[in-house]
Amino acid sequence: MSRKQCIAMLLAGGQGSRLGALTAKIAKPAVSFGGKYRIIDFTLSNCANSGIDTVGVLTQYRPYQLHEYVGSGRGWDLNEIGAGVSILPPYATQEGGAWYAGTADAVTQNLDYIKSHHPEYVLILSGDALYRMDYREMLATHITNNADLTIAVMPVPWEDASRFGILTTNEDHQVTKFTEKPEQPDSNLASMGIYVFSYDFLVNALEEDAINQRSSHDFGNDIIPKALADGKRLFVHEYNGFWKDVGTIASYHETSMDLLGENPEFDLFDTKHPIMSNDSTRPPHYIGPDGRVDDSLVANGCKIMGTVRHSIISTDCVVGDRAIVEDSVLLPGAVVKNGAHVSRAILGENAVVEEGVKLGSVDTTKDTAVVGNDVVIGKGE
Amino acid sequence: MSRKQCIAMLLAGGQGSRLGALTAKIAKPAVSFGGKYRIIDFTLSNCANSGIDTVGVLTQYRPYQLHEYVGSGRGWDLNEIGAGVSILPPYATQEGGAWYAGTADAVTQNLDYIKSHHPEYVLILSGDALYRMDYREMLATHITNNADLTIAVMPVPWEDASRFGILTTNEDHQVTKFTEKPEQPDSNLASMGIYVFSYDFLVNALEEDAINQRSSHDFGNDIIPKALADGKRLFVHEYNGFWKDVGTIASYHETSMDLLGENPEFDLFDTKHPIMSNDSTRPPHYIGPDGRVDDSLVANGCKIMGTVRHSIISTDCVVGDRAIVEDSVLLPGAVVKNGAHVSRAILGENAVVEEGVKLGSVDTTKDTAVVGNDVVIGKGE
Amino acid sequence: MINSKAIGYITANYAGTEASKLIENRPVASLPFMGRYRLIDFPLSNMTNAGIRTVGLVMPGNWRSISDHVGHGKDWMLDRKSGGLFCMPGNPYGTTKRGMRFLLRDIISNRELFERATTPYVVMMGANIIFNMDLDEIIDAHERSGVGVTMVYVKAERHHDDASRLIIGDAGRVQSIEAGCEYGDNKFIDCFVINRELLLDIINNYANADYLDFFEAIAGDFARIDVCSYEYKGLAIGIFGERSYYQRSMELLTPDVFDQLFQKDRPIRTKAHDAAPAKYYAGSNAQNSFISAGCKIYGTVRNSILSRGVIVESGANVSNSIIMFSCVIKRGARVENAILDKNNVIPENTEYRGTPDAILVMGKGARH
Amino acid sequence: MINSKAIGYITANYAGTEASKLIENRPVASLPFMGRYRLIDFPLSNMTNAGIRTVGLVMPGNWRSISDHVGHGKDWMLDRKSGGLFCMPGNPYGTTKRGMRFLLRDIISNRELFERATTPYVVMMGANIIFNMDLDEIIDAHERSGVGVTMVYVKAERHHDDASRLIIGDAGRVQSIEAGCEYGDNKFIDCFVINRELLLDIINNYANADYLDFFEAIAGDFARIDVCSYEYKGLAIGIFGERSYYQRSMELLTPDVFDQLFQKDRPIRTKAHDAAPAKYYAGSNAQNSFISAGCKIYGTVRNSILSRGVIVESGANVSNSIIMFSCVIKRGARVENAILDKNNVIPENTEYRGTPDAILVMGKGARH
Repeated sequence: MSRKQCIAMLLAGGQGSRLGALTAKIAKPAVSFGGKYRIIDFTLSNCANSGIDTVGVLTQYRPYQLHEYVGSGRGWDLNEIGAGVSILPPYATQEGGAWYAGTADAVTQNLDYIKSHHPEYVLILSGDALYRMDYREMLATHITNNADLTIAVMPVPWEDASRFGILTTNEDHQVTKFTEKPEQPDSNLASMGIYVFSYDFLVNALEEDAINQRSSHDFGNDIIPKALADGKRLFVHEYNGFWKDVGTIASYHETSMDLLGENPEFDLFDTKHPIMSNDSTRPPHYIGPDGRVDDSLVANGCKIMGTVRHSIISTDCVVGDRAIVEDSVLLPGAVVKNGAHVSRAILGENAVVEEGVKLGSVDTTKDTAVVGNDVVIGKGE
Repeated sequence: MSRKQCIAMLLAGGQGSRLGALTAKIAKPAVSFGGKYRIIDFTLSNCANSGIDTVGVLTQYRPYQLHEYVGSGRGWDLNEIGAGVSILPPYATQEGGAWYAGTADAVTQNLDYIKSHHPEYVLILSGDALYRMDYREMLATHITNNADLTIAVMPVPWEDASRFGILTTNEDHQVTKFTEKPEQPDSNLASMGIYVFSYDFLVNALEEDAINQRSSHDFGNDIIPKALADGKRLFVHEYNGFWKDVGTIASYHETSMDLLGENPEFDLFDTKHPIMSNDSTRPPHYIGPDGRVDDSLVANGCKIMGTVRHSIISTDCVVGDRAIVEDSVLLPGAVVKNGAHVSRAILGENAVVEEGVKLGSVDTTKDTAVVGNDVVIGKGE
Repeated sequence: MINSKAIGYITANYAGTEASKLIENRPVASLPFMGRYRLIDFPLSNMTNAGIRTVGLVMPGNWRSISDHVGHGKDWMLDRKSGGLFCMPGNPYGTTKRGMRFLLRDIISNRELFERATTPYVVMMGANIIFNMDLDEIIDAHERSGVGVTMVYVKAERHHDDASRLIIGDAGRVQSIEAGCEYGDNKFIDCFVINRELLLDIINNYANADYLDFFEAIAGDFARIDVCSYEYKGLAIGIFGERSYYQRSMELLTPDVFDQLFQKDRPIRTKAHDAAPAKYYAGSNAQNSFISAGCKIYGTVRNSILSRGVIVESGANVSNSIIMFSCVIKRGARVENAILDKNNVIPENTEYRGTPDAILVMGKGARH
Repeated sequence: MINSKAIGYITANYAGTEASKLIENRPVASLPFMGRYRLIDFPLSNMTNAGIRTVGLVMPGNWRSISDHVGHGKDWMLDRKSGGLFCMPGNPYGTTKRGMRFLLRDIISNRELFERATTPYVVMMGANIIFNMDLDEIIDAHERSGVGVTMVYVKAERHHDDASRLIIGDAGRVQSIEAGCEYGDNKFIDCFVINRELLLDIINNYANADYLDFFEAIAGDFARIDVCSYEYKGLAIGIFGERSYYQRSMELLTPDVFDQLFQKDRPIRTKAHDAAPAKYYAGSNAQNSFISAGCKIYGTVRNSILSRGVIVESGANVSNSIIMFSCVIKRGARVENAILDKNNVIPENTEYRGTPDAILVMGKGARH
């Protein structure tokens, strides 16, 4: 094989515990989002739309649905012979098994995979945000700067900067300082956790980090500070598009609602950078004689007999007669029975709200109501 | 989905340490065998030829090549939507990660997978032997006997019986006793490690075993003795065809040689039960003007300029001018350079024997020579 | 489990008896249906759901739309090393004669499919009468009865020129087949099971009559061949032209009827697309309609079926219509009792209206 | 990485100028070649290896063998959601005129392929001249030069009726194209790169001349269109009939020549089959030959090419021959200077011999 220019390593092993009931039985990247997608779709689509044909997906926490969903990568045109998507779970060797201890460790344990493709550059991604990026542009930045490591950053409001990992740069966009959650930020460029490494530097950095017993084996905590201290060439690539984390219940709900409205910042209908998925082939949804849908997304396979307002109704949901769903997200297969009323709630996959039950509140000072997958909410609850 | 009749769980996690250098970097089921196959091909082909469309492959030890090779299962027509092959590595939950502690534990940890298919019967297989079996016949035996558990057995010579797990039965083929390596065997029916379980019994047995702290969580050591003690309906299914383990260097070599000759007991050319594989598309092999091949198998992509006798030459091997290969197995990509002489040896993938080197001996009292993957044998060695 | 009893054979080269803009450039088998399907999806899915993994598909001369949609059969689990989908050339002009769906010449010229098979039976189907049937039941009934051919029929619910009726005698034996159906007749639904060896015998013995339909050719030999019948009690929808296409589609606008055809445990499979969920904007108003992924609804939709990517702008009004892929109903336009083939754009404030008895049909528009 | 500069267009409907049993029932593009390949594998693999993931394949009227082999393009990574393989109807009678490989009518009737694309270039190829080329280099050269069309040629190594020669002027500009080649001429290898917008212009402006070959149609406009040339220094093998098929195959019996066509870093991809490794029995004797998986060799083979599943029984002798899929050379039989199409059985102790100047050809046998 001729040398590959760039492969991607997608960190998909985290539990996503801040998503609460939604990740009790399923890894965060496999959580449903946007009516017919799963969170990992957005990153995999970015890879496909950037012409990257080799993606290692590092899994650890409850990966079964994720493995099934990603499958051979065909959903994202990532099923190339000798390339495409590879699922990379932790594994045992002669020395026994080792779980992934940190983001850098996960990649270290799969250095053989990276070496087998022998790319010039390695793109490190995580699968838990909603954004569209052409990684080729970031790669071009990296190559132009002759960098060892390029970090994607986005400007955040100065008042929020102390919640992020902040990169300080000189006028050539070279990184001079990296501070995790600075109290007195001197820059508002926040790391997006997206890195391009030159191959040789990555291999050396990871091999050194692996034998450093004081390291937590994390890219942000260990690899970047060490690289800066060693005088390596670190640059930023500034991104100014839409980017939102979906890692908490609040951000999940808010980012979902962002998809609605006349001209959403993140438009699922944009065909220039299509969001691909491992689609099911369910029939069109049916809206009944008394159905009423307003300012909402409705996926295939649904049956809408009642009223839906400002909500996302995923594949195969049912909204019964006289039921009302508002400001809510129904995950695939959720059922709101006749006369029930669901407000500002997230219903997990195949969750059921029984007849006449009232769930959630339009009061935005209260927490979003969350119902776990397969949970039935009856009158008593 | 309507209820599935039978799914298979294929235990492919073992290290296979008795295969020495051949499994240093690769799981046993992924080891090359028979010129163009890998060991797991035989079991997966049995599944496909038995009409089983759902196979969970439990992996643990260095699974990368195995995962890549099995892929979506397409090589064995096991890529059904909502079924097909699923790779099931160990995983982490909220309680942390757990490696597979024994054969039964591996299945226990994937009970969710089994339950999601809700089959009537579960077939437990291991992926380290060469045999052709229509599992439908075994399933029919199980159903006819209204059994809880059916164990495939084969008659072994009485003098060898003390090396096996031996099942004693009554005239109805019901199991009355199970003895691991009995000193005084009262039966010559050896367990092949192939089981059909009724679904409810399997789930109960595994859930009970999981909380038994004295259990080693192994089907042979724990589940079967307990089931017998509990008075469950255990039956045998007798198999009388070709069956050979390939788990040691000696048995690997011997079983390989069994494929040669005029009428081998295990015929790779049998098209009634074809052996399928995830084939590469390499050109036909070339045999040179002075090439000479006798009583051998030669796969695609090879170049044979010298002499090959009573050997197996796998995909993309090279045998140089005046080189001699006899009574040997060359794994994919192995190279025997000009004038070298290889006898009774196994050369790992991409191993190289340098010009003029003599390796191995026809003396059958000596051990088979083994060269690990990617190892180069020069003059000095 | 994979079905080891039968392979399948589907004829997709029926070209219709009446002219229509809808089938000018495509065979009836690739007509879009219920928003995201094509008629050919139904016979293929019936086969797939019965575990049949070897299917011969007889292609018309204008095969392009079927080829684009079906590909190599992956969406029906027919992209396989052993067996799988075999696209086979059929009579390039298709079959246009009433009742003619199994041209003997097509069967004979593709005999290799039947010769290579090892199963005892072959299930043969057209693509114009659609249903969601447990084929295993039919195969089992055929096997139990020990006959040569089992023809599946329903009790006809209406007059039907294009279908055939079965005259059935004792013990369900078919005595003859006649053209046309009236209410209550035994309407053949272009689906039968035949013993494979018998089929090979017929191929050998009736080659001189290869211009005939299979059942015309063997008409004199029903008793010898032992042709039996099986009544199917479910929904079977015959689509042979514009009028039946429209009426049958509209009848499916009742969830109870729709659910007979689209069952979760026997899904109708089709080619997957990457379309976003349908989006309803503030002020939209849709009722009693099927609306596909990728639609954008600003205006009003009533009693209609919208395919992927249809846009109904604000103030536009669509009623009692079938709107195919990527049509745009511009601001203030009105579409009623109409079928719009794909890619049509209805300009602002214009009307395109038929009547219930005279549906307006607009052929394919230009890609926009 | 996926190629974002070009899509591909391959014509597979060249039907040959001379009659041959080998192409009675198949187009030249699906001729078996070097044991396990078909000619169509080469243009497809060249595209695949350059990262091209959208390819239009123009099918002949007798498309069955290509469809069975190519399927939906999975083996060439062309089974995709976005882009992928598009099988398109071509002139059903194929092109039989010398030098005619890019019939303008086929290009025009499949213009949608070019209209939908977003890449700046289109790579167009026939299926009769095969090579293993880094197409990226050609595309880059085309891009750097800024011309409208770049035609790829080699220095002809022999007289060649069926190929075209390029008359090249200053700065590599093509002045004209003439029929036939002699040693040393600039032989066009049916491969060119064209700007997609230019191609769409030509489609619009030359519709009246659609019965012509693309290059015939634009012959008067080479200067305006800016038609440039690129010399390919590697091996290009033209196969237009029985004789060239046999001779070019035999020339590949030298590993150095063979290795130019079959390179590990740019593999020729083809449909995968489940055949066991070739088996040699005690006493077999094969030399200077290519032998495919699934063969069983008991007898003698010299200077020959054997496809999958060929059996050479003991005492049988095959020399200087091409033996296709599933042939059996029975005990004591002798085959020399011959081409056996698939499924032939040569009976015991018979001879089937041609001479180097008059190769014997046996058409397809019956399945056995």
